[in-house]
Amino acid sequence: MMDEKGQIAVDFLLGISLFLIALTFTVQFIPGMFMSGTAGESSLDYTAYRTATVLVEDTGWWGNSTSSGTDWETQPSNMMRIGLAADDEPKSKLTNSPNLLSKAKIEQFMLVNENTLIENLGLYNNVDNTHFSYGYNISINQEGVPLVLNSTAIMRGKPTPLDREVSKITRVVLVETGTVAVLKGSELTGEIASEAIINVTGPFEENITIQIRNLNGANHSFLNAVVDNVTLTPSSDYTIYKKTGWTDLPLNGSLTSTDLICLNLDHNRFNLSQDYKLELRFSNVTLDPGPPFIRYNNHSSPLYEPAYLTVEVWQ
Amino acid sequence: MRKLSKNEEGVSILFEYILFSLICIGFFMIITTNSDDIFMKTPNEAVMQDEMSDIGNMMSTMITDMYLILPENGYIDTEYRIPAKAGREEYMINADIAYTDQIIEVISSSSGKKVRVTIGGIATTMPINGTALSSSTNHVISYDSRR
Amino acid sequence: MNNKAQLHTLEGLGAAVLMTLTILAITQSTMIVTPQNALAVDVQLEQMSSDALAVLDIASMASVQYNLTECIASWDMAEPTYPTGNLDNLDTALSYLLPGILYNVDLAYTKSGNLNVEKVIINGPPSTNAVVARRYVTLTNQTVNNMGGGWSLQDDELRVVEVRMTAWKV
Amino acid sequence: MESMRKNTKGQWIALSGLVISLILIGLAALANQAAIAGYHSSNAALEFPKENIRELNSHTRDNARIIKDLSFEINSTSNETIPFIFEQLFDNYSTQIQNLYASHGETADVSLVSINSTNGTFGIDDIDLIFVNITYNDGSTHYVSQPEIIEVR
Repeated sequence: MMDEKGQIAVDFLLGISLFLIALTFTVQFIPGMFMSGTAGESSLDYTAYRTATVLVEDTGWWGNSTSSGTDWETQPSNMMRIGLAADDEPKSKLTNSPNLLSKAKIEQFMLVNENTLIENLGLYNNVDNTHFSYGYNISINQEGVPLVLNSTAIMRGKPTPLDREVSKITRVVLVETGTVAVLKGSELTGEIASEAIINVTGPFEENITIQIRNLNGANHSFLNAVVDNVTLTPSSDYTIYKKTGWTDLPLNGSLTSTDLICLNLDHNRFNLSQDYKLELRFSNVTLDPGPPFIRYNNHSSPLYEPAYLTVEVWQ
Repeated sequence: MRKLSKNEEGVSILFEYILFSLICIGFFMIITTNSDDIFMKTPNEAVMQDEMSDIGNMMSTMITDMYLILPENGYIDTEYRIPAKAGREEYMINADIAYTDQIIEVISSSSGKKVRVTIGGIATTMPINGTALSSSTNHVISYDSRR
Repeated sequence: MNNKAQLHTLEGLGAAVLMTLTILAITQSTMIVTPQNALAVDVQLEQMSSDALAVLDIASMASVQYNLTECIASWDMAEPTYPTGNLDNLDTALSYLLPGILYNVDLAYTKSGNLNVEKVIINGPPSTNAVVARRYVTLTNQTVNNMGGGWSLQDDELRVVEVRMTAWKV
Repeated sequence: MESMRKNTKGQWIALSGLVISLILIGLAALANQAAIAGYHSSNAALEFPKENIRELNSHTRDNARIIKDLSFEINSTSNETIPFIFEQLFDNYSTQIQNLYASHGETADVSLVSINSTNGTFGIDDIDLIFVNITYNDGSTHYVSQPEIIEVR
């Protein structure tokens, strides 16, 4: 065994077999490499798209053996389909207001049982007759923060995982966040010329907004607001701003006649089931004498604010 | 004998050949027996899974979209194009089970491979039915309020 | 000492390690294996832009200062010069709803049987995967006068204007 | 170790390992290309003209109300009847819509069927329902609503 040449064959053999073993594994890996990921995720994209579409554009539907309608939020036990679009005609299946979301429907949506929700929105995969629920997160956001309705943040599902591919779709919507009365300057009346009186009947779940357009005057300004002879504190009881485009600009008192003045009043000030007398004090404004005074509740309509509905789905 | 045992070259070369051939034969045996699986079936399976779930999703998305704009009195029909083959096989789209299961099924006729797609809660309020074969030329989804 | 003995073994080992590492790198890296579905991005963009127009169209007075019809009615019929567009009301409303998205807006309408297409908001040349969203508004002389626009319609005339928005991601 | 450094022959085992690794990376890149270029069928779902049809429908609804208001305004200064003015304005609207849709290759048609009123007269509070036929065709999708009933009160 003095000659060491023999070793070369063994060495070469070892090398080549290592190489071949690695190659076999590699070849076996190739198809798996292409399979992973692609199939599942494209289907998730469309699941997210469908879920968002149904929520934003459909009114939902309920039905039992005798009756049916789109106002499923009043009939949660007979609910057949979930949709958030507002509808003023609950008997007809067709909605004419996609992108307009109803507050009552959103609130009921927060209460729907988890399994029913997954079943109804089709947020599951059916593999060999076994259901696999997808992970999901549905939220309505305003300026990046979940919208709060009736002191509940509108967000369902689990927090988005960071380690997984997530299919996400965002829709621009208008959400009913409370009520608003749009009043013209000429409609306002008061006992004193510069003091508008508005009767408000409580209670309210959300803050109430009063919007005044075309308030005429020269060098006029807003002084303060009074409820039943109690002067309200700015920023805690109410905020006053003017509307430009979608955004609210702070108002520092003085007004021009083209301003769209908005007054957002805290609903806790009107939390009893009774009449409240709201006085809005201005300076240099001449209003028609009353009574009659304007009643907020007769002029109020739902207030819709822009928001983003986001649906995220993952495996 | 002394001479023979002194020179080991012949043995080492013989051994080298034998071992080397054995390893190579082993390797090629593994590759040949698995080649159909590795190079044909698995990629085809992957492609089919992809395409079939894609097609199922297209159907489901189209039905959802269409449902949302249905006329109260009238009809709507839309043509769609689907590839004639998924992978190397023809397939059938089956919506007949939609009423009970809220699902659209894409089945390959030759291998029996099935992909199912949910359709987002519409089936419970509107009966959806029909089947489509990938090999036929015209594909239409239609709705008529008077039917 | 003859070192040759290990040489081929080391080579084989090196090759094996190299291949295994490549496989690992490819399967582990999500960037290569799971590509961003370009189509899904398009769907999102198309949805957002038609949503924005729809929301602006259906918004009531309490939600936005001027809705789509009012914005269009206020147009003074003047050709904008890049980069300053016209219709600031529309521009601010849209840019509020569509953060991170650029858009051009064209108005198309028929006047005495001819189709006119005018640019009103220009934000630069659209990128290759831009999408188009459309919405229609009807103007009457009253809506135009309320907003002080330059459409100069007859009292008994109504004009349908197509608001054509080309949107793309920055 | 000295001999190892001196040995500059082939090293083809390691080399083939490198070559195979490179091929693999190329294949993976190719697979990505394919994944992006694919999904022709999903594209069809995108091309479904949902927004166009809905907009045709909802804009016609809005427009019926605008036309109603406008025709009463015109009626106060002319001696034409309300239904006549309404019909003329609606025809005018229909032509404009046809032209606008035709400019992007779609056929859209809205035509007035009838104006319904609760008691046969055409006062501002009497007209309640407008029947309109709406058709839309973009080559692959055909939509017909006849009649579309529009509440204008």
